Amino acid sequence: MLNLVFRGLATGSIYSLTAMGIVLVLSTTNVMNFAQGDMGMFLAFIAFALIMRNFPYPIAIISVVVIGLILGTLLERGLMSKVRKTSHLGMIIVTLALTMILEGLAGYFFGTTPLLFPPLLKGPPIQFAGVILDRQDLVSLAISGIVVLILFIILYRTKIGIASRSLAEDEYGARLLGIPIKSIYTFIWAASFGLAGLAGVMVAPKLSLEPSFMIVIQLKAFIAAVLGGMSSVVGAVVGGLILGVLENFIAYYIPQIKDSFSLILVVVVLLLLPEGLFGRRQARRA
Amino acid sequence: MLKIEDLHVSYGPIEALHGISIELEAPEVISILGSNGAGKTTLLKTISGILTPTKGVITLDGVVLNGMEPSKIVKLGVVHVPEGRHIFPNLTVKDNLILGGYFGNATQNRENMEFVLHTFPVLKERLNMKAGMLSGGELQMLALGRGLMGNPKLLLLDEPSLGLAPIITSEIFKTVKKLTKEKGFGVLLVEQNARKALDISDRGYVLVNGRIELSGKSEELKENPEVQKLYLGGKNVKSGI
Amino acid sequence: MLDIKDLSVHFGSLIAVNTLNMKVSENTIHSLIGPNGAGKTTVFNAIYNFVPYTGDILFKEKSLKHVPTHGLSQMGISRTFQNLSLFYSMTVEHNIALGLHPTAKSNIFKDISGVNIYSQKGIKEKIKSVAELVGLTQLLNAYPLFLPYGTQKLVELARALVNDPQLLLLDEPAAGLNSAEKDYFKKILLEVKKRGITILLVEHDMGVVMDISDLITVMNFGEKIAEGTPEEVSENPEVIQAYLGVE
Amino acid sequence: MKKITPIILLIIALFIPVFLRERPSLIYYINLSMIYAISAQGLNLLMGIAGQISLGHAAFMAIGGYTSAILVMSFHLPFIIALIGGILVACAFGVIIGFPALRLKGFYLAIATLALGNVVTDIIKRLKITGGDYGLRNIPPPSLFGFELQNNLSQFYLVLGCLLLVIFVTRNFIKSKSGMALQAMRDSETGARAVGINISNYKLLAFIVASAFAGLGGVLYAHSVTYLHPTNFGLGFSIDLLAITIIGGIGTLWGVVLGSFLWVLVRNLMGTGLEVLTGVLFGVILILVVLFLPRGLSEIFFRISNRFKSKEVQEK
Repeated sequence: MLNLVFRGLATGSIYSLTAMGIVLVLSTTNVMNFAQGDMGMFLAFIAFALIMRNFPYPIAIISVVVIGLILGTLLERGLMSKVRKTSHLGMIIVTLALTMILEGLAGYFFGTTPLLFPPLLKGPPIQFAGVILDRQDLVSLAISGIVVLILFIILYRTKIGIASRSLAEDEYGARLLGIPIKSIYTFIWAASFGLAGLAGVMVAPKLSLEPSFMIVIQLKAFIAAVLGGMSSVVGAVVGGLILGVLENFIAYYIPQIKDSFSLILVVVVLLLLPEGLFGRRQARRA
Repeated sequence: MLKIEDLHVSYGPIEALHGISIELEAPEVISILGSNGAGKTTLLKTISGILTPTKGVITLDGVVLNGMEPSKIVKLGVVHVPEGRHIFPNLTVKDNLILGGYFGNATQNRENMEFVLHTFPVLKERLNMKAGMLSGGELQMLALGRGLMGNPKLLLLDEPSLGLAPIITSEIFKTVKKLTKEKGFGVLLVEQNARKALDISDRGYVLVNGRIELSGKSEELKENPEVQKLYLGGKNVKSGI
Repeated sequence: MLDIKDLSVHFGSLIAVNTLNMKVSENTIHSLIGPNGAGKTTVFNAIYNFVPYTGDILFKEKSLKHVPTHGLSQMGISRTFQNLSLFYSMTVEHNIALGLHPTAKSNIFKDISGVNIYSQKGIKEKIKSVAELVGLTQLLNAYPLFLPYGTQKLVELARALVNDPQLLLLDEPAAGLNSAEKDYFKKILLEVKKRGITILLVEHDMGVVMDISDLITVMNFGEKIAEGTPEEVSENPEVIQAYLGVE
Repeated sequence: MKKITPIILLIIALFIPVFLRERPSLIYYINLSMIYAISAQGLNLLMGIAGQISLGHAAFMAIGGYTSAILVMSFHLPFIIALIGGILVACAFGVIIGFPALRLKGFYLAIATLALGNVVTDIIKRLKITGGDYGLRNIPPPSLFGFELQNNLSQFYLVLGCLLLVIFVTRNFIKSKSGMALQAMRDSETGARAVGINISNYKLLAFIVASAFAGLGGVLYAHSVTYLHPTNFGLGFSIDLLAITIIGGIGTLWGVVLGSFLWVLVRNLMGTGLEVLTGVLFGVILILVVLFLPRGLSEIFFRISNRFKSKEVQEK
């Protein structure tokens, strides 16, 4: 029982990392980024290439995050700043196009045969009070925790964070206050792609590395984000954890529906609780 | 202080302002009157850098503003409190105020915050509430307070009375007048409620289809039969419409 | 014709309309005035079931409470909006034609066999006559986005009129019009009334309201504070104090 | 001139197989393109005319294809009945997937349709009658009035006929009362409701018509490819259909045909080893189209033909 919960939390923490990136971008720039997962995939491949060239793990992770930051900056400056002027549909399509490009490039450079990504921490699982935990799972849980803490502090306690949240609400109002919109958008995209890199490296050891390995995670991350109400990174994390635990229970007790369960769950939540499981109503009179 | 010379602004092929010239010397309140679509809001948007003029010059203390990014213009002390207020409803009142002082240093912002909360005590009570929960009058006070956080030299006020009960409008206008005296900034006031605007302003300009038709001291404008007929209600003067 | 009984609308803790009672009689121009936020547009939105309400709204003795929005035009009620709601990908002619949606009969076979019902003769005639009434005859093939704001308002008015409504709800039709356009609008509304159509008008422009209204209801803070002819209302002390202001 | 062009094009189209007799695989790809175009036309109606979005469109192809294949293989019904059955079942699922659209918009609708599309393929994977994870093999070719359309050549005419029918129906539908109502709804929901358009019904209608086209495409796909597997109809294929629609020209009548041909051509005829890069190529084209050609590649054709037209006028 407790085992199920903990393993669920570990799976959930993986969803959370991607979900946070999605929500971070959505809640500030109003773009639903369908390429978040694939950016993680791409960066995981780069990490893999570095590790294969005998770079130590921490260096590989750090460089992947840095590359993510750089790619995010380039993408915002070069593309997203222009796409924002088109429509909702236009923005969805551009991020979908990005997934095609990223998967194609990964396939071209790294091949489509699944690769085995070495685990971050080697060694036997840890036993603690009857619960068996993989070391890898502990790392991803810890990293999710740290990331959400950092993001929370940035978004709610710093000026640039408050300004980021204001953009999604009323970009015109923010412009009138003189908030440097361009730099903030760049900051957000860079941060979310840095997160993508982290997520990719965390997920890769659990699945096999191939151009499409993040698609499932991306879908689950969407579901986590919806559960969390789409508007706060904390919600995204909690949504991810809940989803992870629920899935583990379903897989254990009713394995027949484990694939469709989360998909149906998301549709039900969207229809019945559009603000997420614990989202509050938007604050607005009349 | 503020000097606008021969300002032309276009939306695509359509010109909205055809050569506007206005001068303002702080501390002074100037009202801009005119019917809907006369170009009043366009004028304010151009001063704050949202729109770029096709011709003409805007200077603040000799510094040319047109062509500058809005954020630079705000840094120079031109603060725009827009029509419809554009408060961030899901941010707290405090966060809204903090964003008003985006460029200030910490000490400055603390002083300004104290001043704003002193001026509008009701905001102090609501400091940690989401701004979307405020009433119309409170929202307008928050918008003004957020503007004050930016240390304005010049405040651009667009339709502050919109959607407010007349009593609250009067209160807000009184506060604006008082603040101008205390802080010594200039106010460019765009307002549908011409009577109330002229009551607190020193001078006024009447905008018709993107041109200045009339200008002068507020008292003179109030007596002007043309203004009375078009903006102060003509034959219904008695009931003040 | 329209009978609003004890209408109340709440948004959370905010009371937008509070036990409003008013009657719009047949073939009149009845204006609803009051400061912004007084609840005028909310009354329209209640009629259109855009907001939940308590109390009742009767149109020709029939309750509108459970009539869905799209059912109203069939009953003979149509409206215009404060913010235009035109179909910008279509010509003025098609914009007006869509006003005939409830009465234009079609079926699946017509839909897929290429019968364009809006270009049938009877319908074309109807569009033409209403275009003539509001003065859009020359502009039927234009796209509304490229027309001046005042003209766009006329397109919306034509769309509301083309299906021969009995009751026309107008939400701030004069807002944003210059004085010449306002005069033109007043003329059209009087002509519309002459054709036997009742008008309920929400309007800020007192010039328009005082000139053409038969009856005026004044609202403030969601409540009715006065009702009467233009003369009565403009001399009512309470109205002067709360809305018109004291000289 | 305007009236003759389509007839000339049609005649050319009818003779294509004759020219390509020696290259049956090429005809196969042409058939595939037309099948994609039929399915994408549904998405085109949904997005371009009704303003809704769907990221589960491929699932309807799966539903149509599987239904028809099962009807023929397990119930031994004639192809024409199976075809109609496939379309009807797809329509029924269209209603199901249309319901979220009544309450959801934009991104949220995209996610809901994406999820529902995945549910469909998951269910197909778990059922026995669909062959589950093994897929359905050896689906018989279509037969009409006792004639079995065995080779690509004969199938060409069937698919072409269906494509022309779909385009004809779409053209008429856009101009019809329902089509106008959908466009009104896309432009302004408030306005549409005010003129008496029942938004819910029309949104469902849009999803039903879109599913019908996808279902038809799926039926033809099943019987000409002769092999179905649930993973072929996942998100990737839905995105492909979306890309075809956008690249060809959303809201245009012939854009999807152009988009489909380009798609199949590039994907299948690019040198081996480079085919992984087709995604990159199309991704880039897609972004360029979104940024610079809101009406897709067919806009370029419009511009060229307009230039011809204006020349003609000048010469007169």
